[in-house]
Amino acid sequence: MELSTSILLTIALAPLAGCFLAGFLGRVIGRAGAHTVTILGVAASCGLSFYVLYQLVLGGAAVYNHNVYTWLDVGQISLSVGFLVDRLTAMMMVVVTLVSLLVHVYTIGYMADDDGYQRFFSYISLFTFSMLMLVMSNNFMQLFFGWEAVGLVSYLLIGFWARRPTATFASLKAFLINRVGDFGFVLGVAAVLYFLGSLDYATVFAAAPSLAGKTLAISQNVHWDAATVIAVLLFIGAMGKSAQVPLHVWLPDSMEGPTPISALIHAATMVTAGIFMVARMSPIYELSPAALSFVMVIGATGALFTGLIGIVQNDIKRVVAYSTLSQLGYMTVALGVSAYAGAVFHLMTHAFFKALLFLGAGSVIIAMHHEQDMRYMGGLRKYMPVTWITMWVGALALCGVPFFAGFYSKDSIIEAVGESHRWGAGYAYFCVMAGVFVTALYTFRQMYLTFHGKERFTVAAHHGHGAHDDHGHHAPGVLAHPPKESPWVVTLPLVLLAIPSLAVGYFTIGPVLFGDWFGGAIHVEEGGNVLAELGREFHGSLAMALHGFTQLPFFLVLAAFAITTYIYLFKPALAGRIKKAFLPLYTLLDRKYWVDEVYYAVFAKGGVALGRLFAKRGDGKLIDGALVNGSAGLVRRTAAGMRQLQSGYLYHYAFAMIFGLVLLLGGYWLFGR
Amino acid sequence: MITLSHYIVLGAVLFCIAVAGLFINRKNVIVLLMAIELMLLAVNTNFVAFSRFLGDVSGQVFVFFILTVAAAESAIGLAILVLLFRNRSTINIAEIDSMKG
Amino acid sequence: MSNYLLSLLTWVPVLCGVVLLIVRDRRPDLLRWITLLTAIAMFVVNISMWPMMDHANPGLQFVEHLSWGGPIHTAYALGVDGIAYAMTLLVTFGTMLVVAGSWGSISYKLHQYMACIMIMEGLMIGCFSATDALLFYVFFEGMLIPMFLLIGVWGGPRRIYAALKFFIYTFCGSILLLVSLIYLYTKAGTFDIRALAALPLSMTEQTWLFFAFLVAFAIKIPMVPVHTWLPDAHVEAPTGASVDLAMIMLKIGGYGMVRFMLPIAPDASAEYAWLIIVLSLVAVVYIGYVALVQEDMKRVMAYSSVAHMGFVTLGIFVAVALVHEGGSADTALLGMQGAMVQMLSHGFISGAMFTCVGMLYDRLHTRMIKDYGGVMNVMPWFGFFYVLFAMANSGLPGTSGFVGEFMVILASFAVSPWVALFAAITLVTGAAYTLWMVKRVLWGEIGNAHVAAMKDINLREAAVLAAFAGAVMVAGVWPRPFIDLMDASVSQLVHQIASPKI
Amino acid sequence: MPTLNDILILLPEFYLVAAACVLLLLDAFMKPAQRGVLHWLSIAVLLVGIYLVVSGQPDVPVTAFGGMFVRDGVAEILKVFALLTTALVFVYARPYLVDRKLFVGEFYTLAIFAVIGVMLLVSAGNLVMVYLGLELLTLSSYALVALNRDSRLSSEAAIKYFVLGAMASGMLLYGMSMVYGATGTLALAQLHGAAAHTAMPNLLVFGLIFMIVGIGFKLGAAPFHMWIPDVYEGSPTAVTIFIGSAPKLAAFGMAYRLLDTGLGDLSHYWQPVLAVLAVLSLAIGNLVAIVQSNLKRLLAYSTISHMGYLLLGLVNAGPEGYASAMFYAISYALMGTAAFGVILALARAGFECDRIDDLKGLNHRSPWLAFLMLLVMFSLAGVPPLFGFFAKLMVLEAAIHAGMVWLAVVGAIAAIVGLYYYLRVVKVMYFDRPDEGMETRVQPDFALRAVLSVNALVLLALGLGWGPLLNWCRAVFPG
Repeated sequence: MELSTSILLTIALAPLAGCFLAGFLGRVIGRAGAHTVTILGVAASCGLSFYVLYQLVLGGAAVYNHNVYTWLDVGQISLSVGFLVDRLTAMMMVVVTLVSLLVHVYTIGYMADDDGYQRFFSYISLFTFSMLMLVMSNNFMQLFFGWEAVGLVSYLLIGFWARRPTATFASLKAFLINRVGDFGFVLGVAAVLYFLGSLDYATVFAAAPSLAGKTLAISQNVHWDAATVIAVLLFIGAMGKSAQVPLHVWLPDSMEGPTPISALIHAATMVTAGIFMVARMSPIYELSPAALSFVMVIGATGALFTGLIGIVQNDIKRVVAYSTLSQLGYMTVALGVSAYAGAVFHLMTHAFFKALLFLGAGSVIIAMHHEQDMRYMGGLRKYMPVTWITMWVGALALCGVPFFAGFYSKDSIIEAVGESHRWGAGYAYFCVMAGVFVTALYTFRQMYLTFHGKERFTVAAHHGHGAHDDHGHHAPGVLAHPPKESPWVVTLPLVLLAIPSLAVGYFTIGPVLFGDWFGGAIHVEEGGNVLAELGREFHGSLAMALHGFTQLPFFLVLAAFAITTYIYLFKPALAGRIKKAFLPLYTLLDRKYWVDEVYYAVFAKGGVALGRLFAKRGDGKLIDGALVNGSAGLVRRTAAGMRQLQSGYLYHYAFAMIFGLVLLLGGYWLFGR
Repeated sequence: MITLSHYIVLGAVLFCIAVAGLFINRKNVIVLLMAIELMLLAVNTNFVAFSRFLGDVSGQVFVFFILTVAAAESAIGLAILVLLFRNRSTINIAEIDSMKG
Repeated sequence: MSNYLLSLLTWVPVLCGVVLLIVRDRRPDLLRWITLLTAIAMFVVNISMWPMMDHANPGLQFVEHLSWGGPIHTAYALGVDGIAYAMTLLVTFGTMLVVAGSWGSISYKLHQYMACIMIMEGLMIGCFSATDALLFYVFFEGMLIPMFLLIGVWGGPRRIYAALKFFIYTFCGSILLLVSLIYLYTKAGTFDIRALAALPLSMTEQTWLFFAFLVAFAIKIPMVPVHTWLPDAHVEAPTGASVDLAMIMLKIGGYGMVRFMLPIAPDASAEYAWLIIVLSLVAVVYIGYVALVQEDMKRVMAYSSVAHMGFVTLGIFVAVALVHEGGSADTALLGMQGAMVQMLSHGFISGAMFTCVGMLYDRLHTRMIKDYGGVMNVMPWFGFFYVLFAMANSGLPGTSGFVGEFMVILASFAVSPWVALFAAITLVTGAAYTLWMVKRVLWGEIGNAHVAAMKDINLREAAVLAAFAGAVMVAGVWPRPFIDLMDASVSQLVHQIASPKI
Repeated sequence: MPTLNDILILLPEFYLVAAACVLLLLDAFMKPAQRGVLHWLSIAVLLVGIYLVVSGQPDVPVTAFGGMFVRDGVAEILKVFALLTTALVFVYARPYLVDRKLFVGEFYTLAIFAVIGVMLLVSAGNLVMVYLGLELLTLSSYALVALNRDSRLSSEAAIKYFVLGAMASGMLLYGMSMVYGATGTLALAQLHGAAAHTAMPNLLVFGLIFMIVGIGFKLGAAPFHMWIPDVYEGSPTAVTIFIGSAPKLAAFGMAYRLLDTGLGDLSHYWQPVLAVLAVLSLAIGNLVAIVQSNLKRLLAYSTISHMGYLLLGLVNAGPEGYASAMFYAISYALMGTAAFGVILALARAGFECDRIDDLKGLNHRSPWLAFLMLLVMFSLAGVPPLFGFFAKLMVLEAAIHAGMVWLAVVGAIAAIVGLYYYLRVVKVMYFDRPDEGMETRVQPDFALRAVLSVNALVLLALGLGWGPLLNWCRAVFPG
C-alpha cells in the first residue's frame, strides 16, 4: 500500500498555514488565537507524522517517492518539488514535529509577557514547515530550499529581541557563517549535477557508483576524485548547519535568542540537519573513504574541544550550547565511521534530552527573572522540584549513564569508532572517550551550580513590578521576589520530554541500530559496516546496559561525578583555586581558543578594509578619477589650449588659411602624385 | 621669347606678395585692401595669359567680370573701413581683437 | 486587433505623456489618476497577451511591419519572442508600480515628471519589441532623454554631475553601436535584425563588431569596469527613476547581448567568452566588497545591481563557452535560462528595494544608513517587506533571487569548478552587504527622534510592496511559467550560437 | 542669342531681382511707421519665389544662356529651402530689429539679394556664374554684418569677414584660373570631360586645391573656419541667423557644382582632401565649443563641427553621398534657424540673451520655449528620434559606404564630445533655477512663437517621417 500525497502535504503545510495566520492576522486573532492556530497546525502534522511512521514500520507501506510539481525543466534537466518518505524521513518527521509541538506549548508560558508573542509563534511554525521540507525532500534543490529556510528562521529568531545589539549581531553572524557552509553545499550540488546529470535522489544514488574513477580537473595536472570532491563540498554545508569545527562559532552566540528556539532549532532539529543530510547521502559518502576520514576527524575534534569550553562557562544556556556542539561532534564521528544509523539514533535521543535540558534551563531562567548566570543561582531544587528532577534525567541521559537514552546511542557510537579501522579512527576514539569524561564534568557542574549548594541570590525586600523583563536591569543576583516553579505549560513539556530521554533508547536500540530499520535509506559498503560488527555482540538492551556498567565510559562518568561532587558540594572555594592554578589553560578555554577574535579580525574587519580599499582606490581613484573624469578633464584642457588659436588677430586668421592651403598643396605634392 | 610660364610665374609672384601682405602686415587695414587688389591682379594676369595662349576668349571675359566685382568689393571694403574707424577711431589691425577664443 | 497590441503598448503611454504635458499640474490628483490608470491598463493589456503567446514558437509573434518608405531599408517593425515578451512584462509591471510608488513624493512640476515616466515606458517597450535594428537604436537612445531629465530635474544635490555622467557614459557606448549597425547595414542592405544575424562575417569583422557591441551593452548593463555611472545615477535620481533604471533599463544591456552580440558575432563571442566570464566574476566578487562599505542605501543597492547583473553576463557567456567547448547543450541552456531568469528576478527585487528606500526617504529625507536604526520598532509592516526583499536580494531559495543564481552556478561548474567557486562567493558577500545594511537600518534600538516619529506604510505603499513581493515569491516558488515562456527562444538562441559563421 | 525660353528658365531669379528693387524703392518712400507692411511684403515675395521655383520646375535638367545657368533638381531643392529659411529669418528677426532700431528696409533688400546670389550660385553652369553668385551673396552679407552701424563688434566682425572673404574668393579665382589654364574651358560641363585628359595634371590639381580653399571658407570648414566664431558673435543676431542658414545650402551647392559637375573625375584627389578638412572641423569645432560661454559663439563652433559631418557625406563622392550631404545641409539650416530663433525670441531691448547663463531656468519662465530649445539641442546633438540624428545617420552611412569606416568612427567620437555642450544648454534650461532679475514670464510676439514652434516641431516630425525628404534628395542626383 501507498502513503497518500494529501497526508504528506498536510504534514508540511499545516504549520505553514499556522504561520501565516499567526503572522499576518496576529493582531486580529490575538495571543490566544495565535498560539491556538499554530499549535493546532503543528499538532496535526505531528499526529500525521506518527501515522506515517506507523504505516511505514507496521503498516508495511512502501517507500513514498513522488514529485508534487515541476519547479522548472530546462532541456533534459528537470527540477521538482516532491517528497521521499522512508523510515529515515519518517523518524526525522516524528522527532521534528514532536519536539516542535512541545516547544510550542512551552512557549505559551515562556513568552507569556513578550509583546512579540504572535510573531514568535508564527516564526517557530515557519521553522517547522521549513524543517519538514528539508527532511521530506526527494531532491537536492528542495533540500537546499529547506536548508536555507531554516537558516532564515534561525536568523530571525536569534535576532528576535531586535533591540539587543548582541542579538542582532549574533543573528547576522549565524546567517553569514551558515552561508559560508552553503557556499560549499551549493558547489557540491553543482558537482552532483555535473557528474550525475540530475538532482533527484533516486537517480543520483542509482548512478552514484558510476562516480568511481571519475576525476575533476582542478588544474592542468591536478585531478581530484569526483566522489571525494562532492562528499567534502556537501559536508562543508553540513559543517555550517551542524556547527562543526571550524564553523561552530555561531552556535554559542545563538543563545541570544529566546530559550524555546535554542531547544528547538539549536539543539534538537536544525543543527542536526547536517547529520541527517550526510546519512541521506550515504551512497555517495561510502564511495570515498577519504571524505569519511575527513568527516570523522572534524567531528572528533569538535566532540572533545568544544566540550572542554563548556567546563568554564557560567551562563546556564551556554553550557548546554557547548554540550550540543560536543554531541554534534559525536554524531559526526559516527557518520565518519559509516555508522550512519548510530548517528541518526543519537540524533533522535539527543533531540529529546537536549531539548529537555534547554527547556529546563529556560524554566530556571523564568524563575530567575531572566538571570542566566549560574554564579547567582544554587539551591533551586526546593523551589522548582519538577524542573530539578526532569533536568537530572536529561543530565544523566547526556552523560550516557546506562539505561538512559543517551547511553545506548552514545555508547554504540564509541564502540563503533573502536571497531573502525578507517584512517583517523584512533584519534577519533581518544576524542570521544575523553569527551565522555568532559561531558560528565560540565553537566554535573551545571546541575550542582544550579540546583544544589547554597543560594547565591538574594530576594529584594520590596516586591517591585516587573516579573520578567528582558533586560534584567536589576543588580545581578537580586530578584524582585523568590523563584517559584514554572506554570504547567512549561513543566508539562519537561515531563513529556523526560520520558523518552529515559526510555526511548532502551526500547528502540534493537530495531533501529541492529535491525535493518532504515532498509534502503542508508547504504553502507561491506567491510566498513561497523554496526554489523557490533550487532553480532548485541544481546538485547538489558544486557547492553548491564555490560555498560563494566565499561570505561561509565567509570569516566563516575570519576567526573566524584570530582564535581567534591568541588561544588563540599569545597566550593576549590574551584577558584584550580582556576588560578591552571590560569593559562583556563584563559584559553574561556576565550574559546580565540577563534572568534581571529575570525572577527580577519573576515569581518578584513572584509570591510578590503571593501574600503576597492571602493576608494579601485572605483574612486582608478576608474572614476583616472579614466572617467580624467578623460573628461583631458578633453577640457585640450579645448582650452585650442581656443588660444582663435587669437582674434586678423593676420593670424589669414595665416591659418594660408597654412591650410600650404598643408593641402604639400600633402598633394608628397602623397598625391 | 616670353613663354606662358613667364606669365604664370609673374602671376604666382604677385599672388605670393599679396598673401604675404595679408598676414605679414600688422599695421593698417588699407594695406590689406591693397593686398586683395593685388591678388585679383595676379588672377587676372593668369586668365589673360591662359586665354591668350589657349586662343580662347572666355578667359578674358571673365577678367572683365572680376574687375567690375573687384570695384564693388573695394567699395564695400572701404565703407566697412570707415565704419570701423568711426566706432573705434583706429584702423590698426593689432587692436582689432575684442572677439577671440 | 492583436496585431496592433505592441504598437498600442508603445504609443499609448507616449500619448499619455503628451496629454499630461498639455493638462499641466493644475489638478495633481486628476493627473496622478490618469497616469496610474493608463499604466495599469497597459499592464493588463500586456499580461493578457500571455495566453496568446505560442510557447512552442521560438520566432517573433505579434509581428507588425510598416516600411518607412525611405531609400534606407528600415522599417517600423515590431514583434516579440519569449524573451522580449518577458521583458515587456517587466516594463509595464514596473511602470505601474513606479507611478503608484511616487504618488506623493513629487511636488515640483509633477506633470513633467509623470510625462517622463510614461514616455519612457513607451520607449522601453518599443526598444524590447523592435525587430528592426535602427528602430531599436532609436528607442535605445530616445529613452535617454526622459531619464536624463528625471535625474537632472528631480534629483539630489549632485544631480547635474550624475545626469551628465549617465547620458555621456551611455552615449559613448551606443554611438559605437550605431556605427557597427550602419556597417552591418552596408553589408546586408537592410536593418532587419534577423537578416543581420544571418549575415556571414569574417572573424576580423566579427571581432570588431563584438567589441563595439560589448562597449555599448557593457555600459548599459553595466559591467565592471564601466559601471561607475550607475551608483551616481541611482543615488541622485528620484525614487521612480531609480526603480525604472534598475528594474528595466539595465536589462536592455543583457537583452541587447542576446539579441545582437551572440547572433551576429557568434564566433567572436565564443573566442572572447573567457573575457566576459572573468569580468563577470570580478563584478560578483569585487563589487560585493565595494557594496559592503557603502554608507548610502541606494549606493549599496546600486552596487548589488552590478553584482547581480554580473550573473546575467556570466550565465550568457557560460552558455556560449559550453557550446563552444562542445559541453552538454542542456547545461548551456541552463546557464542561458538562468541569465534570463536572473534579469527578471533582479528587475523585481531591485525595483522593490529601491521603492523601499524611497519610502524611507519620503519620511526622513535621507538615504544615509547611519541616520536610521531600529526602524523595525516603528514600521513593522515595512520591516517585513524590507527583510523579505533583502533576503531575496541575497538569493534565498523560495524567492526569485535564488532561481537565476542557482541555475547559473550549476551551469558554470561545467565550464570550470573555479568559475562556479567564484560565482558562489556571492552567497556570502551578497548576504553580507544586504543583511548588514538591514541590521543597521531595521534592527537595534530606535536610532533617533526622527526615526521614532516615522509612520508605518499606508495602504497604497503596502499595495505596491505587496505587488513586488507577490512577483518575487511566485517567480521563486514556481519559476516554471517564466522558463517555459522563454524556453523556445532561448534554445533557438543556443542553437544559433552552436552554428558558427566561418 | 538669349531666347524667351532662357528668360522663363530664370524667371524666379528675375522676379526676385525686380521685387528687391521695388522693395528698395518702397522703403525709400515709406514712413517708418509703415515698415510692418514692408516686412510682410518681403516675406510674401519669398513665398511667391518658392512657388515660382517649384511650379516652373522642368522634369529634366535644362540650361539657359548657353549652359551658364542650370536648372535641375539639386538647384530646385536648395533654392526652395534657401528661400524658406530666409522667410523664417525675416519672421524671427523682426522683434529683434524693432527693439534695436535696426528695423530698416536695407535688411530685407540685402537679404533678398543675398538669396538671389545663393540661387545663382547653386544653378551655376560656369565658373563665371559661380564667381558672380558667390560675390553677390558675400558682398550682401558683408553689408548685413555691418548693419548695426554703431556697434564696435559688428564693424570688427565685418572687417574680419570682409578681408578673409575677399582673400578666399581671391584664392578661388586663382584656382579657377589654373583650372582654366589646364583645361581651356570655364563651362563646368566641358570641364568634366576635359579634366580627364589634360596636358598639365599638376596645374589642374593645384587649381582644384585652391578652389577647395574657397569652398572650405564658404562652408566654414577648419582650417578655413576662423571667421565663423567672430562673425557669428559680432553681427546682430538677426544677421547671424541668416548667415547660419541659406549660405550653408549655397556652400553645399557650390561644392557640388565645382567638385562633381566640374571636377568629378578628380574625386580620388579631392576625397582625401575633404576627409582631412572633415576631421579637422569635427575636432576643432566640437572641442572649442566645450569651453564657450557665449551662446552664439558656441553655436558658431557647433556649425564648424556640423560642416565636418556634411563633408563626411561629400567624401563619399557618389549620388547617395551627395544626397546625404544635401540632406544634412537642409537639416542644419532648419536646426540653425530654430536655435537662433529661440535666442531671438528671448532677446529684449538691451538684452542680447547671447550668454548660456541667460537661459537659466527657462523651464520655469517659459516651459514651451524651453521644450523647443530642448528639441533643437538634442537634434543638433544627433539624438533620435530627431531630424539631426537621421542626417548624421545618412552621412555616416555614406562615409562607411565609401570604405572610410575610420572616418565614421571619428565622426562618432566627435559626436560624444559634441553631446556635452548641447547637454550643457539643456542643463542650464532645466536643471538650474533662474537668477533674480530675470523676467519670470517670457512672451515673445505671436508670429515668432507660432512659426518657431512649427520650425522646432518639424525637426521632430522629420525625425519620424524622414522618408519623403530623403527620397527627394536621392531622386535629384543622377545615379
